[in-house]
Amino acid sequence: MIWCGAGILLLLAISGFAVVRTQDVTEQVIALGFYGLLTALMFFFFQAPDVALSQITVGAVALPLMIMLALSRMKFHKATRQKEGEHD
Amino acid sequence: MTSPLPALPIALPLLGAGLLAALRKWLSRAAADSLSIAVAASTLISSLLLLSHALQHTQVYWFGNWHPRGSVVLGITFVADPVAAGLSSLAGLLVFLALIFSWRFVDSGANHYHALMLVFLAAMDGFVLTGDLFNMFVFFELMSTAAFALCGLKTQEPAPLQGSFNFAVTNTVAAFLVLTGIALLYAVTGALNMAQIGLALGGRHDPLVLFAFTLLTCGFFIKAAIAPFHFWLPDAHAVAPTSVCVLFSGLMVELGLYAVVRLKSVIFQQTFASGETHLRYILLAFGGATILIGGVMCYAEHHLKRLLAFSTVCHTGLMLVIFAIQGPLAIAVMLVYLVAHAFVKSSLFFVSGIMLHRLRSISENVLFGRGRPLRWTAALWFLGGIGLAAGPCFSTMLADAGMSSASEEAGIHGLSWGLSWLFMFAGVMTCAAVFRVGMHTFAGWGDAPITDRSAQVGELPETEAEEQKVFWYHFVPPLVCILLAIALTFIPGWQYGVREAAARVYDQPAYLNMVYTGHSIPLTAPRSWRNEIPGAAIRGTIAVLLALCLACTSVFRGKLARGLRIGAFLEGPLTILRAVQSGHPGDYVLWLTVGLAVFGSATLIILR
Amino acid sequence: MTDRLRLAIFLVAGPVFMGLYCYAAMNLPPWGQYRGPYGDMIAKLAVYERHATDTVNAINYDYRGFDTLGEEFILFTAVIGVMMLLRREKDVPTSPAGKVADRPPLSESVRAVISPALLITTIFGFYIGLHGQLTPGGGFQAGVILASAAILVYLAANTEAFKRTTSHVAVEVVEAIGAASYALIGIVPLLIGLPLLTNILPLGVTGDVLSAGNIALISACVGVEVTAAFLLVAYTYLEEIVTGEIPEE
Amino acid sequence: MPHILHSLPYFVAAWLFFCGLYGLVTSRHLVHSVICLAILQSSTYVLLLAIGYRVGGAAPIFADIAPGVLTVDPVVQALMLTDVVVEAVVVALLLAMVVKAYEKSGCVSPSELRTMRG
Repeated sequence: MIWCGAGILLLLAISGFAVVRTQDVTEQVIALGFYGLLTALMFFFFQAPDVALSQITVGAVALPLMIMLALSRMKFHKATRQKEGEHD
Repeated sequence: MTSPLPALPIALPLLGAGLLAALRKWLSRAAADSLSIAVAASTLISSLLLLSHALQHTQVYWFGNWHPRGSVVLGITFVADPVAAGLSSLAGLLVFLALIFSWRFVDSGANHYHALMLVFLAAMDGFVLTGDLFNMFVFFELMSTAAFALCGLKTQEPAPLQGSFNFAVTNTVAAFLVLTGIALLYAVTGALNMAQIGLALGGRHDPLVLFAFTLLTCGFFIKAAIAPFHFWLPDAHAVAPTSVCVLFSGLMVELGLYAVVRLKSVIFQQTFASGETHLRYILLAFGGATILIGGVMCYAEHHLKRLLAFSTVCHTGLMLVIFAIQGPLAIAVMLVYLVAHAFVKSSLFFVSGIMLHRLRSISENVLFGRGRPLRWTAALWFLGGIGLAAGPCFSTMLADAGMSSASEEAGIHGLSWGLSWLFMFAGVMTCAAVFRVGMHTFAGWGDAPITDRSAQVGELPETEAEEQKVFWYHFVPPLVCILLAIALTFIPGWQYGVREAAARVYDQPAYLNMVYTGHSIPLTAPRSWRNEIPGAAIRGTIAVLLALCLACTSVFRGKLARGLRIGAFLEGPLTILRAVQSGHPGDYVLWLTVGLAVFGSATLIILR
Repeated sequence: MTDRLRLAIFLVAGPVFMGLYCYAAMNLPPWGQYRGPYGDMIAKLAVYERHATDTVNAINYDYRGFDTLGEEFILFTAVIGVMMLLRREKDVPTSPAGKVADRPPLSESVRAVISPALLITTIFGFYIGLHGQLTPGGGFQAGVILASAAILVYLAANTEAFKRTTSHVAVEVVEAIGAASYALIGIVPLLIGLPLLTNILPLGVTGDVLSAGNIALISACVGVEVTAAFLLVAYTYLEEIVTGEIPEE
Repeated sequence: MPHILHSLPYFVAAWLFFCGLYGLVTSRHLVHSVICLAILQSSTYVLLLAIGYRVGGAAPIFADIAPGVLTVDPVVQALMLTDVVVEAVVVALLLAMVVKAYEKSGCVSPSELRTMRG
């Protein structure tokens, strides 16, 4: 049982590094979502259901979503600017 | 029946902030201004009432009525001793003055500004009053969040976003360092209340406790802008609106040091009982480096707010050096300096805000000779400069006097001279920079100012272009600050009161007793530094004169022989120091890591 | 500083810091041997004293409720900060950008799934919110879930509906009131001479939905605030895309 | 608990802290920096969770277990809940700064955004 927990921790350590090393931001957001889920799993496993629930909602859903929204706003801005440039 | 006073400095501004945010769309600018000023004023009054109670008897307040069971503390407590209540009053006063200054003046960011200022006030109050470590973290984070937002108020240009991004990244790392430190202490003591942690730790000084000390101290050093954690501060100050700069430099930065003082006294007092000398040298090294970097960079800057920001770096370094002496008297001296510096620096920032408003620029180069008609502004500016140099009559001078008494009391008389030199260096460099700007701007003397890259960041004026008038109430806040800085020297109760308050902070058993039983132990106030005051006044005068000379070697560099152009040389490229202040968040985090590694290894190796 | 130099210095200082961390951590009590006393004391007391079976929420909303008050205001402040940073500046005129990326392309089948998903999410959110004092959950989690429901609306490509739910000033007012009412609940006990945030409501029967005094009430305030806060953040980011207007250069 | 696992979660926490710092130092994209900060934050989750864990302890929710049963520490869980909120909040605020900076200057790289130096 405890080895299983240790496994989750090691997986977390590896995927944390992977998230940091990912250079492309869109890929990184997806990796972050996965990382958030893994953290939530760890919380469940170590008897912290309250935190797990908020981690699922925040870490795996709200946070990546927020970053996606920010990225899409930036993309939208760029696209519109380019379009305006073509008109002129 | 519990007196509600300790809760009010937090509850009132938070409620006010909620109200202001809810009514944002419907309130006119003037209404929002008046409402926020009213809330700040009532907060100030409740803080002052709390202070008057605390002077008699430290107020211990248990939220949710959860008193400790035996030695286990269940809830969160506020411990309003005179120092905490006094700092909360200072916060109230500065926010009140800043709001008066920004009356229909500074761009309010669609009326979001007022709610943020009130939250900032509540956070500072909570941070100083709390007796619970995790609660301190919560208020630290609340303070930071409000500060990040206030820093980015002027979104019209990219520079504010650079400044606030760097500020936010470094200070968020600071928050996590602090949280890690709290978690480590919780792991070994099973407590979050500072008194209980102090009790449980006893004299333990294994690597774990020392590392927790490193994390907490470095985390708060980041907020206090101690080198090499200081890089965010000039960037943040350069871009924040004037009234916000006042709060940053006047109090927020110093609260980082306050936290270190509090933690050292309550939690780690016994830990360092045997290693006090070693700790002293570590802190002196960091503080001394901060003074040198801050002082030199302050003189080398040509962007007014960055210049004042580096002077803040220099002076917080000085406060750390004073604290490093250790002992109740050193804490008293540090507090005297903290309060005096808060008033002097706030006044200078207010004046720079008036200059930005009237002259539409903040770069020394552009301002050259344009301030001739502004006589009142000039007078306040030069007075502020004298205050920085601890000139006679200013209460900064008292700290110089106290410092030699403190080092004598701590038994390090040999260091006393060195410390005096550091004090004078900090005063001369910052005062000279202020004088130089003053001579250039208000008198238009000498050659055109030298300039540098960051001074060319055209800070857009914070106010509407049409009305460049200033009203009398814009002069009230700087005038009040300068007058208070002078008046404190002559209020007889002030010096005694601070010494007694510092003794209460320093005495760990008395603090623990207070939290658990609510009874205070009578303490003897540390000895007076009255005999040292004449010497300090002389040194202050010399510092002001030296600063004047240094400023002149810059201003009149054309008329001087090459070898005498010291000021101009100091203003010059200074390639390495400027390259380090790169504006790159990665660099800042890098230096932060280096600082952590150095401080951590030094603490662990020397104190083991 | 070049990237390479920066990395080089970091690869010296960083491992030193990590080494210190690990060295210090070896002095911690071994993993899995929590020693108390704080947590054990509260685990023992919360059920009797507070009639709350979820001790985590008893700590969050009562024993250490003052922390949560600060936490709510952190959220409140950050939302103000986001709205302020991304506000439209007064004098800058906006131009309609046209239909650039107005609606994410979604197939009919996905849209068909989303309506029931929305219903389930909302019900789940309320359930989580109301049982905070008994089982895992509480206002915060509920708030995030309810706000995600609104994002689902956007995903269903119904931008008009999203605009109606979020752009309204009401959400902003509700958010501020949610935060302020937590402070107000805290202040009421002051009037009868008790400290801030003291529970003055009846505790009820342990295990009942309407038990545990003010925990449920505070949890509800938090829920309202969090829902509104996340909606505001989402809307602020989406404002340009939803309205299709961006400020001219 | 096997001996080699005694300090494992603490090492993982230290490693994640290091990873976060590493990411911040080497980052070439501001959004990337923000995500690294979130990783750095998660180090505190691991640490807090490990500190409050008790082998064989139940979750501290007495809805379905009898009072008096040995549980893991509820206090750290309450602290972590605060921590989660802080994380979300900081990310939201930092992202807003990044978005605004991009709209004003058109760049997302930390080395291009520098208008102030020296």
